[in-house]
Amino acid sequence: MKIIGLIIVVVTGALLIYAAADFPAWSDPASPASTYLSPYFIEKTMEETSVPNIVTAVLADYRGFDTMFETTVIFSAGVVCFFLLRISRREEEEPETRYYRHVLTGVTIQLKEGYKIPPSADFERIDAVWTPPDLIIKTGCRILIPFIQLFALYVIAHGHHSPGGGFQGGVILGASVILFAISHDLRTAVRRMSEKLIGILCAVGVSIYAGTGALCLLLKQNFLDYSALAGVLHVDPITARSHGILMVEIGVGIAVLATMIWIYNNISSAGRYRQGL
Amino acid sequence: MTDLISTVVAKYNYWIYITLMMIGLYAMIAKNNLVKKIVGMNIFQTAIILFYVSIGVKKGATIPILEHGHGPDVHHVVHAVDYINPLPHVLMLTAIVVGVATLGVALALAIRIYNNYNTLEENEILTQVREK
Amino acid sequence: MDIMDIIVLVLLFSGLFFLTGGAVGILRFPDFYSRLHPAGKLDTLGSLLAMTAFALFNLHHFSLGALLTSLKILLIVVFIFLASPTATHGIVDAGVRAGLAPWTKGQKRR
Amino acid sequence: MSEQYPALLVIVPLLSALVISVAGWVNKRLCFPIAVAALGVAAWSSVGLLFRVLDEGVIVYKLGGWSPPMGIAYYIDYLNGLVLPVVSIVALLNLISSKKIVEQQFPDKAGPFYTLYVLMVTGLLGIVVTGDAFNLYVLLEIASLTGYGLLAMGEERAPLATLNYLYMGTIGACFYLLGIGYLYIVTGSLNMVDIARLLPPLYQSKAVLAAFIICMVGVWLKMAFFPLHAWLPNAYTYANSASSGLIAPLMTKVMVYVMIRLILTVFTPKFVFNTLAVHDAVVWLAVIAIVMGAVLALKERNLKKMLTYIVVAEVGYMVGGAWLGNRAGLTGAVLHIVNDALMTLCVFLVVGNIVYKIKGYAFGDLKGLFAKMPFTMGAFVIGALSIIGVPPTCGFFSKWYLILGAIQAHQYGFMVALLFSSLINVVLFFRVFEIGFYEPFSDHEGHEHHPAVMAEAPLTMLVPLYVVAISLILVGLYTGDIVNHIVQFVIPKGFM
Repeated sequence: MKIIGLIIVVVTGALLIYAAADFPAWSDPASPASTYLSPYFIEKTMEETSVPNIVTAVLADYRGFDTMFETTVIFSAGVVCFFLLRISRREEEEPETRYYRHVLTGVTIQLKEGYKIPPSADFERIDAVWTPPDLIIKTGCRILIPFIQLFALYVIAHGHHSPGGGFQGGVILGASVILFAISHDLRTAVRRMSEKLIGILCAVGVSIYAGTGALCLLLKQNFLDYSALAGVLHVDPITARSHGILMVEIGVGIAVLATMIWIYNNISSAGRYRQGL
Repeated sequence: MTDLISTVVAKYNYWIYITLMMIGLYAMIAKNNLVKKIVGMNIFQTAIILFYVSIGVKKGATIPILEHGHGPDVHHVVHAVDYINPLPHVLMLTAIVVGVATLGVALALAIRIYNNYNTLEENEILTQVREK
Repeated sequence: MDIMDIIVLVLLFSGLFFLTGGAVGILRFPDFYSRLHPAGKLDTLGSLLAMTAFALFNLHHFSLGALLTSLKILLIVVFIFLASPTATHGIVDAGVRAGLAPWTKGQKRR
Repeated sequence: MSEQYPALLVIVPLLSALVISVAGWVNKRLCFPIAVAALGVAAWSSVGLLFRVLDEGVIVYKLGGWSPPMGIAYYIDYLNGLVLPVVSIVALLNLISSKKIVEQQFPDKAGPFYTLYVLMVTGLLGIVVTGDAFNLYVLLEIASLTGYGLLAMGEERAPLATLNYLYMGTIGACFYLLGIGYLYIVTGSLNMVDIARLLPPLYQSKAVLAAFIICMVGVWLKMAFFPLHAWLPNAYTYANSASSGLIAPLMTKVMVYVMIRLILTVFTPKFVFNTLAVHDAVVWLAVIAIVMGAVLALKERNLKKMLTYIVVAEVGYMVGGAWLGNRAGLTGAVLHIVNDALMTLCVFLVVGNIVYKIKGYAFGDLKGLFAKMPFTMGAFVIGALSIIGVPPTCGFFSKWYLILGAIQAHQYGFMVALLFSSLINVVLFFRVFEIGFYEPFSDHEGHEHHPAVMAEAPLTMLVPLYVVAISLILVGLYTGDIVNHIVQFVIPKGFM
């Protein structure tokens, strides 16, 4: 296998190097890629969409259709992880000994199969291998998480004016929740943000994007033509495009946030929703 | 000779991406461990991202965020030569997301395989399959 | 070369010195826990010093914008000061929980 | 409303997939009807589009109102006008049939299953309808990712087979992306029609040559063209029958469509057949693909795996036909996309029914099946005859065009390979018939032979099967009309 691999690699590499002979040199301002479409985007974006960040404008407006499917790719990855890994409730809830912890005293209670304690603030359900979360990590994360989330919201909201947008902000937001799950344990994290909520948020995020596009369709314009929203938002068509971009960015942010957590939850626990693989 | 060297230097971004890509491809073909193959796959995808992003660079240009004042009266004249090509960045945002999604699915599959066979070495799995 | 430049240079080079020491330590130490020791301590201190140097260097031409930028850099410093030791501690904690025994004298490098 | 059909075709399944995923958390029983309704709308609008194309010619739909090449546009011409209804109808029929399989195999995961199913169809429809090279890549990844998820849900070996598919599929998709990058670097455009407009001065460029080779290798990887087919048989065999019934007929065919689209629209036949002139070599590769597919199928003692090797051979038919470089060959290839999607669906639905009832698909499990499941096996006979190429089933006509093309292009090797693989198919299928008809039924456990009791698959699985089986004959009978009204307009002017 190693020799075959080497041969394939050498042949492919030779082909690529051969082709690179006809490429423009690096950072050549006169290359076709820099002179054909990009001047249009650079010079017209501000007039046509009133968004100073050209990447955001191209991402969410000129090529907004790509981005919608990009969000769908993330969404489908989340669904695939859930579909493949999640152990169905029937298999999981077979008679097993349950462990609870009395939060105030820290006493652990072991219950024989079939018994359970109704959900209350005094008791939390824990895994058999549960150990108390480390104090330093818990405190450190507790200090950091609010700032991380604030920053994430800033990144989403300022996608028009600075590097950022829905994907980046959504990932940071998701990372903050994952940090919480790491610093405490998965059960606590899932209790704060249930599986059902995450699953629905994923779909809601993508629906905000696709729904904005479909709204334009209903307003007698082409799909994703945000200028159709001008009448609804009471602004001129160009500002409407800017607002439309913000709407879809929020949708992207929600979808990415939820999917990141969903993928983490499923992969880190192999679908058992308990601690550890 | 100097010609060749200047060509090589002027296009160094392509050589870097080709090298990275071939490392990834080789890892995907020749490695035995399934997770190492996934790592190779990621290197492979990242090489393509590097390639695209390097297309966007323009000498003497800055990031494609327009300088702008506040209010409707402020207008700046925008010259295309001052800003780098935004399109590759847009495309690569998509490709990065696709890469992350693929990585997630691949890891999920690897976990399923590990649960079934208790190993991630491909030859060990194949022996187990043959024994059954 | 005024006094500011000298302070910046001293800070920067001491930062780089600690970062290099951290890198050497990660390579040279014998096991998981001891390798995290330079990674946690020296990298934090090194980046703190280097970042402070950047913040000072940025104040060379004093203006409100430069001051804001320097404050942002100092915020990063605070963030690293919090996050880096916590992360290292977390990794060590995970190692202990997973049952990895620390290296003792006479054993092979791991 | 009809001017919005191109958008509806993709948007309705996408939105429904999201609704299904929410419904999976609220009420699982809602998932299936929503999925059927979504694919029904998609099928309706794709047929509507086909008729609009027949009336008006090429339809351009600008997404976001931006005109190409700035924005993304859909181009619907005769080629994808023909492929779209096939994709949506095949997906719809298999969906109806999959209800019972899902209830039997993973009832808890009906929500995510139907979500992924509908998303995959969205991706496939999007690939076929789009006119933007990069948009095609994104949709390709949607179809692939959901496909990995669907295929991995099966027997114990399914995840490993799917992971191998994932490696290969990712290399394929990345190669395609890289090829598009090469085209972008020399032309600066991503729109297919625009690239074709900008390319002619660059025909001698090494970058365009490399772009073409890389794109083709990527697409061949995805469609399992012979030396690159290794992932396909295992991935399809060990998957659950609901998924393999969707992916086996559609994924490879859609990739063949992409190949033909790249040849016809992006790189233009002038470059491929005149400047490059490697088509003879590719046809010979196709010959090897057909022969090897047939021979490897002969080796298998397992119905589903045998069918997957037939899929590999069929890919060889289509690639060979497209690369013959003449009118009859291309007609045969396009026609074979339609026919092969239906034929493969037919036989894989049969396998689904058999697995549903017998829980096995090795040759040993098929004993006495004609007595036990007469209707299923009746449809199997029709599907098998069509794959063999017996008139009046549709398989005969596309093969006829392919052979005609081979003779016109003086590619006698390809003609011989086609005839050889037909002969092998006869052997393959009559062996199955023999086991099913003559050997008495026996249980897995006991060896006592008792008279077979009729235990037919439920009606929701039989009805789609018979719709396909009858359509095999109908498409065969109306081949002349399809060729005269649709396929002949696919072929660009100046083609022999």
